Amino acid sequence: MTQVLLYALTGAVLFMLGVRAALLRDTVLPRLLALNVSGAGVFLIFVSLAYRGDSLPTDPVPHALVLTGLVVAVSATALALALNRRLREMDNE
Amino acid sequence: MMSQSLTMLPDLVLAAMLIGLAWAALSSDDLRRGVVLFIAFGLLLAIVWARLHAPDLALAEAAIGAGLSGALLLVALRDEAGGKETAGRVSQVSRWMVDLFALIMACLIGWVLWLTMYAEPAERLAQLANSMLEHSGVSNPVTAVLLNYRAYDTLLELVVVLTAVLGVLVVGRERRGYRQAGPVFCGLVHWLVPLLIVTAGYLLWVGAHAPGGAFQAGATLAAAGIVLRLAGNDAAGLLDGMLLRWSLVAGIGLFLLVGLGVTINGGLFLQYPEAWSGSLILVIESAATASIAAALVLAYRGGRPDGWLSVADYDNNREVSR
Amino acid sequence: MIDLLALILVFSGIAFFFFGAIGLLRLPDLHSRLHALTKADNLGLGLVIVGVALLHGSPLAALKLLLIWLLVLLGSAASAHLISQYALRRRRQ
Amino acid sequence: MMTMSVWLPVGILLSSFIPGVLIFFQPEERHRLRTLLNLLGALVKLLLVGVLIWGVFHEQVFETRWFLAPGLEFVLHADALSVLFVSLSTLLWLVTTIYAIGYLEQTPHRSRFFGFFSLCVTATVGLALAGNLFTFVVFYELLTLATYPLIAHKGSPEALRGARIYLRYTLFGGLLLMIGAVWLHTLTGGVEFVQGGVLDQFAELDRDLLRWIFLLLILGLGVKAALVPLHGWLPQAMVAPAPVSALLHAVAVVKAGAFGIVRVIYDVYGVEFAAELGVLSLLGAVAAITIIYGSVKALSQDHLKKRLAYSTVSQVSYIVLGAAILGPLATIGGLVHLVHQGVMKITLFFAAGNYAEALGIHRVSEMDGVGRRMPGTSLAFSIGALGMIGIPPVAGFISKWYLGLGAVEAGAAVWVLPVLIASSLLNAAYFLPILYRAWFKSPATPWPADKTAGCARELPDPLLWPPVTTAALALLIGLFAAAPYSPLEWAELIAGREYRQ
Amino acid sequence: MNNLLIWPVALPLLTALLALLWPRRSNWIGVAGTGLPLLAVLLVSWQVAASGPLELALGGWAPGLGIALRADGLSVLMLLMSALVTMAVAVYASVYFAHAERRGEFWVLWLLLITALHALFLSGDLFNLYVTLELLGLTAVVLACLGGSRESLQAALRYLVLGLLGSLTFLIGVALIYAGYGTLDMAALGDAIVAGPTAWVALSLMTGGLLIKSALFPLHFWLPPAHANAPAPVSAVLSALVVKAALYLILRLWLELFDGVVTQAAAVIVGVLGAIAVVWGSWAALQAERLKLMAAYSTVAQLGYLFMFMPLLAALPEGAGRELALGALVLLALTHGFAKSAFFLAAGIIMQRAGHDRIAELGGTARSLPVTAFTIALAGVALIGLPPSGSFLAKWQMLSTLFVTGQWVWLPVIAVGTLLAGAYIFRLLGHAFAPGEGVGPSLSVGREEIPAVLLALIATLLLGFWASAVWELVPISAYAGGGA
Repeated sequence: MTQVLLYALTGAVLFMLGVRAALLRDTVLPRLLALNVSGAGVFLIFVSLAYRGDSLPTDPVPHALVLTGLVVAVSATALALALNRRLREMDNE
Repeated sequence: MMSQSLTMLPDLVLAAMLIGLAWAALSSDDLRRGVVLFIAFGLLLAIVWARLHAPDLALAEAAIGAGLSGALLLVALRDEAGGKETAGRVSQVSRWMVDLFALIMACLIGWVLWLTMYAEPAERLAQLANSMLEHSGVSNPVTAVLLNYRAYDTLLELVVVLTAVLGVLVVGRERRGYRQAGPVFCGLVHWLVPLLIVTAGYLLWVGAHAPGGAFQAGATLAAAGIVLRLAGNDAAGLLDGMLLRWSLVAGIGLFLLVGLGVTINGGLFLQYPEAWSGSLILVIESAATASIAAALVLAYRGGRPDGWLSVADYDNNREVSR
Repeated sequence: MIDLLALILVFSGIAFFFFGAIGLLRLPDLHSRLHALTKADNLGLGLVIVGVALLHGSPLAALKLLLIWLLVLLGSAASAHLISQYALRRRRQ
Repeated sequence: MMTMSVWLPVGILLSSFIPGVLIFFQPEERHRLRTLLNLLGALVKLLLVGVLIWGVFHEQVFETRWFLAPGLEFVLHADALSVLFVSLSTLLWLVTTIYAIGYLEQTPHRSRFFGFFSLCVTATVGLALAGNLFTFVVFYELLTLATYPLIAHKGSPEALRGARIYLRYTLFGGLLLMIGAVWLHTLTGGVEFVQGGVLDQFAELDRDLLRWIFLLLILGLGVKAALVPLHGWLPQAMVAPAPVSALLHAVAVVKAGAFGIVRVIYDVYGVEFAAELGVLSLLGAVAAITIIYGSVKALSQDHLKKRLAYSTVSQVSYIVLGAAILGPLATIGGLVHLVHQGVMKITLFFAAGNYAEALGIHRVSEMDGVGRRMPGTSLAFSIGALGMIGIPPVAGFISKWYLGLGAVEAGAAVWVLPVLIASSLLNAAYFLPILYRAWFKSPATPWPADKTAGCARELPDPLLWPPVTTAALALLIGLFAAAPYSPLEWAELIAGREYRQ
Repeated sequence: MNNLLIWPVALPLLTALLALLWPRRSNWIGVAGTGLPLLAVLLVSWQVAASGPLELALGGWAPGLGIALRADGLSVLMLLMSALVTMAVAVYASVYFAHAERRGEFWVLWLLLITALHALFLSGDLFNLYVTLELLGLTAVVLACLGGSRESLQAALRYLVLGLLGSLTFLIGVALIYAGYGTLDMAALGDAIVAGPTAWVALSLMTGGLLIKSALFPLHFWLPPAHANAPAPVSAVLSALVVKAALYLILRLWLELFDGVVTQAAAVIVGVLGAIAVVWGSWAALQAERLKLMAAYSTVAQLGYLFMFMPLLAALPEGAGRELALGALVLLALTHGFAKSAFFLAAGIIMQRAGHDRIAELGGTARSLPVTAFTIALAGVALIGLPPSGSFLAKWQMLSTLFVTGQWVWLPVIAVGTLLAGAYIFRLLGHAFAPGEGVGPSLSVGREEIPAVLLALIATLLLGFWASAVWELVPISAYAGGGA
């Protein structure tokens, strides 16, 4: 199971890398990148939880959860980008 | 021992590349570079999903995570031009504090993961989910979870998508489109768009028993729309006016109506009759695909199209028509 | 025997990818980079796909793989075109 | 009968609450309907209180309970002490309403005023009928809320300032009271007001803790009772319109504080138990200091309402003093003063309001010869003032007499009698000069603002009769102190029940 | 047979879709779509009060594999608050937005917000909670930027980004829970979770995420600009309901799922932060120059009170004492919900009539808008915690619990907070009752004034006199470990 653990730990590292960057950057786009990386970290943890070796069938529940999470993340990113764009427009007006 | 570390090698490389790419994307001062690195990160992640036997996710990640997010971020770079960046300086002390905090949290999370995963593969819901598969109406376990066991999550997730798109519509007008593409590109598009639509249809249909499903199909369909917009079709293949509204509503509406409909003869909410579940799921997924695609394309267009009328517009139209 | 052929095909495909990547890194300007990348990758992917189709053996799978290749071909052609057009326009301005 | 015993306390509250709420929604110009509502409410309340008096005298139980939360009950309960306060406030509310209708004629925001006025009386009556400490705290805070808009009524910067100061003091006091009440509540599991007190049953409780809680409660109540040094708001609050001042000083706010102190000593701690704890002597000392301090301050005020305000500071502490001396006679003195002071002080404020209204007189120095110009008002003022000094046969004498007797009975004559005598002398020193000016000096200058020139009588009826009535009442309850149902009789009844004789 | 539980979620969702399809009818679709779930919620409450917790296994799958909706006392109380507040605000909004250009979108989002709130209060599955949290966050963000001003957009964007950080942090906690216990069903988790590293780390992550969303000091900074710059009906629900949703989840986690895992030290940390929030928020409210900003800071302070209950709750063993404190907490949260929404609606009326909400220039308001001034006064009474409001009872019980547990240290905070609240409310009332030009000619009672005053009356009278229902409902728990 060490591979799975490796990925799970990578997920934890990615999550905290993202959180760290989200806290340190103060412009919107880098923050969104950071949050997306964080999300990827969480998803990686979920997916490594699902993996049970090559012989056993995987656990489909975390996969579904990640799929849901992925779509939610894209939606939120799209909204944030739209807000950001409108603010930029106002800056330029 | 040797052999084990050999089989570990690709995983180690993948993990290291993931972290390296993430780090590079996040620490880059050049936004464009950061975004491109992030897309690469997403694609690498898709490989990791495949490696971890999650082909549905690999597809979704490539299409949605890296693909559409990437497209959204790239097109957002256009907006950044001309805007004033006010990058405040973070003091050294708080930088250290944040680093320390992140390190501690990462260690704690890692520790818990170590504790819970070092043992043999845990059962969790895997067995249960797979054993109920025959009652779910589909043979792809991920689709079974998404549209049957945890269909309610998916319903709400579609609502999340709708909300985000409404937000995009409310906030401002859409971006300027692109100039009409030249003959070469138009020729390519002529081939590419139908192919993408066919692919989306295939993904939707195949989702019942193999990797694929509404989200992957919707994203692929949205990709077709984006290609159209790049070629100069400002509407990106979307319908206008009322039909646009209907296409946004279709997925959730049908989902909800099916969910409520099955309660009429005594079932619980979303409890499909077993004989019907396969077809019901396909119907729901088809509608959802259309809605997801419409939503994603609208998000890419970045705002309210001119054809999206306000209540006042409708009232005025009525006056004009009289 | 077929397996061997398939393997050779796959590995030569990978080699194309490899050279494409080197080209991306080493060539001087955008257009030549694109040139190296698309040519090498499309051909590389084609070789890999033929190899995989041979390994798989069923005609249906081969058809599917062919379609994938077609899709990628079109996709990369479109994106390469867009990138070069963009670069061209930028240079003109 | 069962239902009546439940509904009577509620009815007494509603008889002013419902008119109050209705009045809020009346347009400004519908003064007839408003007057009708006001008077109807006051009369109904008077009627209901009459029934209550009769019932309580015959030892009937009037009680309403409403479960609010685990351990918290809203209890209205009529015992002899509540009846004393209820009847005082009901009677004086009627009189003050009539006075206020006359006083505020043609001024803006009357609907708002009378709305809050009615709520204020509702809160006061609620205080009187509160059957446990929790309910008492509820009405104590409600009283604050209802009186704030009355003090701020004029909306002038001074009025707002006075109201703000009032609020600062009372919110703080309310908070202390609440903390003390919750603490006691937590220790005992609920504090019902029971004649003779309840705390002596909790032998296991730490005595020091009970002393601290007593301090908290008295501090909280002392703010409204204007005990020195918590009296600062009272002179500031005199910016309110005269009927409000009358109500504040005679019935509502200061009385609520004094009544609360009486409740805490007699019906929560039990006067014997409180004496055992040793907290009464401290309270007595504070009361004595307040009595003297208020009188001394009153001496130096030229502003008539301020002089009356400091007089209130001093006089209300007689009640506290009575409660702080162990023994039935002192109790009777304190309790009866609750009524007597109210009747006399309301007379004085009515009169002061009349002086200001008719002639624009605000200061003592402007009062030369006013007696001949406004004989009715001045006569009433004089009776009130003489009563305050303690000259028989006006009611104030009775209170002081019983306080003195009580002090002798309790063996506290050494310090109480000098305080009483000194205070009476001081009272004389600040009231007699006013009477002298009013009756024996001739008006030297024209009045500051004569609004009654050309009228046949000194004032319109609604302004003239309230002070005359209350003055007569002060005289009557002094003269016929021994009659049945007189305040003195009633105070003796209470004292009898408190000391379980 | 318990399909009843889906209606509070399905009805607003269905009507949201209708409003999207028929924008010109959106005004009344919106009001009807708010009223229908209220009926459903009343039915659910009646059922729960009569026969205990309800459960709906969605899709007929056993909870664990499937998702269960559950209604117990706590969720019913929150549902009632959200259904009643949204009903009143919807009536108000139908006037407020009567001629707004984007009212079609407003009503859709409004109904989606109700969907999200109800889904959250009913959800019995941790991951589903994450989805509802995100949905709630996104609807709230979009509604908050309907004002369209630069400040409101900026505040909304900040709110969004922080909300995302919060929900991701929550989600990684959920991942650890799934790793450790192999299920997401909250009832099963209530039995399974035992003290240990997994539970501790997961709980702190989830709590951390929720604390961002519920704006506990020092994570509060996003709240005042976001709440103060949104349109009044939106501010009302943001302050009254949306922040409460995160608080509700914290209660669920701390008292039911992770009962026995929470250490006193952790509870004290949260309590201290709450105490700082009380003092700081009240002080900032006192300094605020604008009415809505004052209300927003007051929300920070009021949330602080709710968090100050945590150390009290943690110190009490399960049983009557803890239920007493929990009931007080819920009562305080409910009272604040009603009072603060009334307050924001009244502020909106003043702002529409006067064109500004600068406190110092409100003289004459009481004359020209008596009902609105009355609403503010009533709501103010509840915010200070004076009788006969529900918050008075709640504070009484809070003080009582303080004495029972011997945690004296919080006493000065409550005292200072109450006095400061009194100061900022009466400062406002002083200005409103002062003479001045007012906000124009004297106006008759507007249709938008009635819902505001009704909300204030619920906070001050209904919750004061019928508070015992709260203590009757709170012990009805659907989760092992909580309740009796």
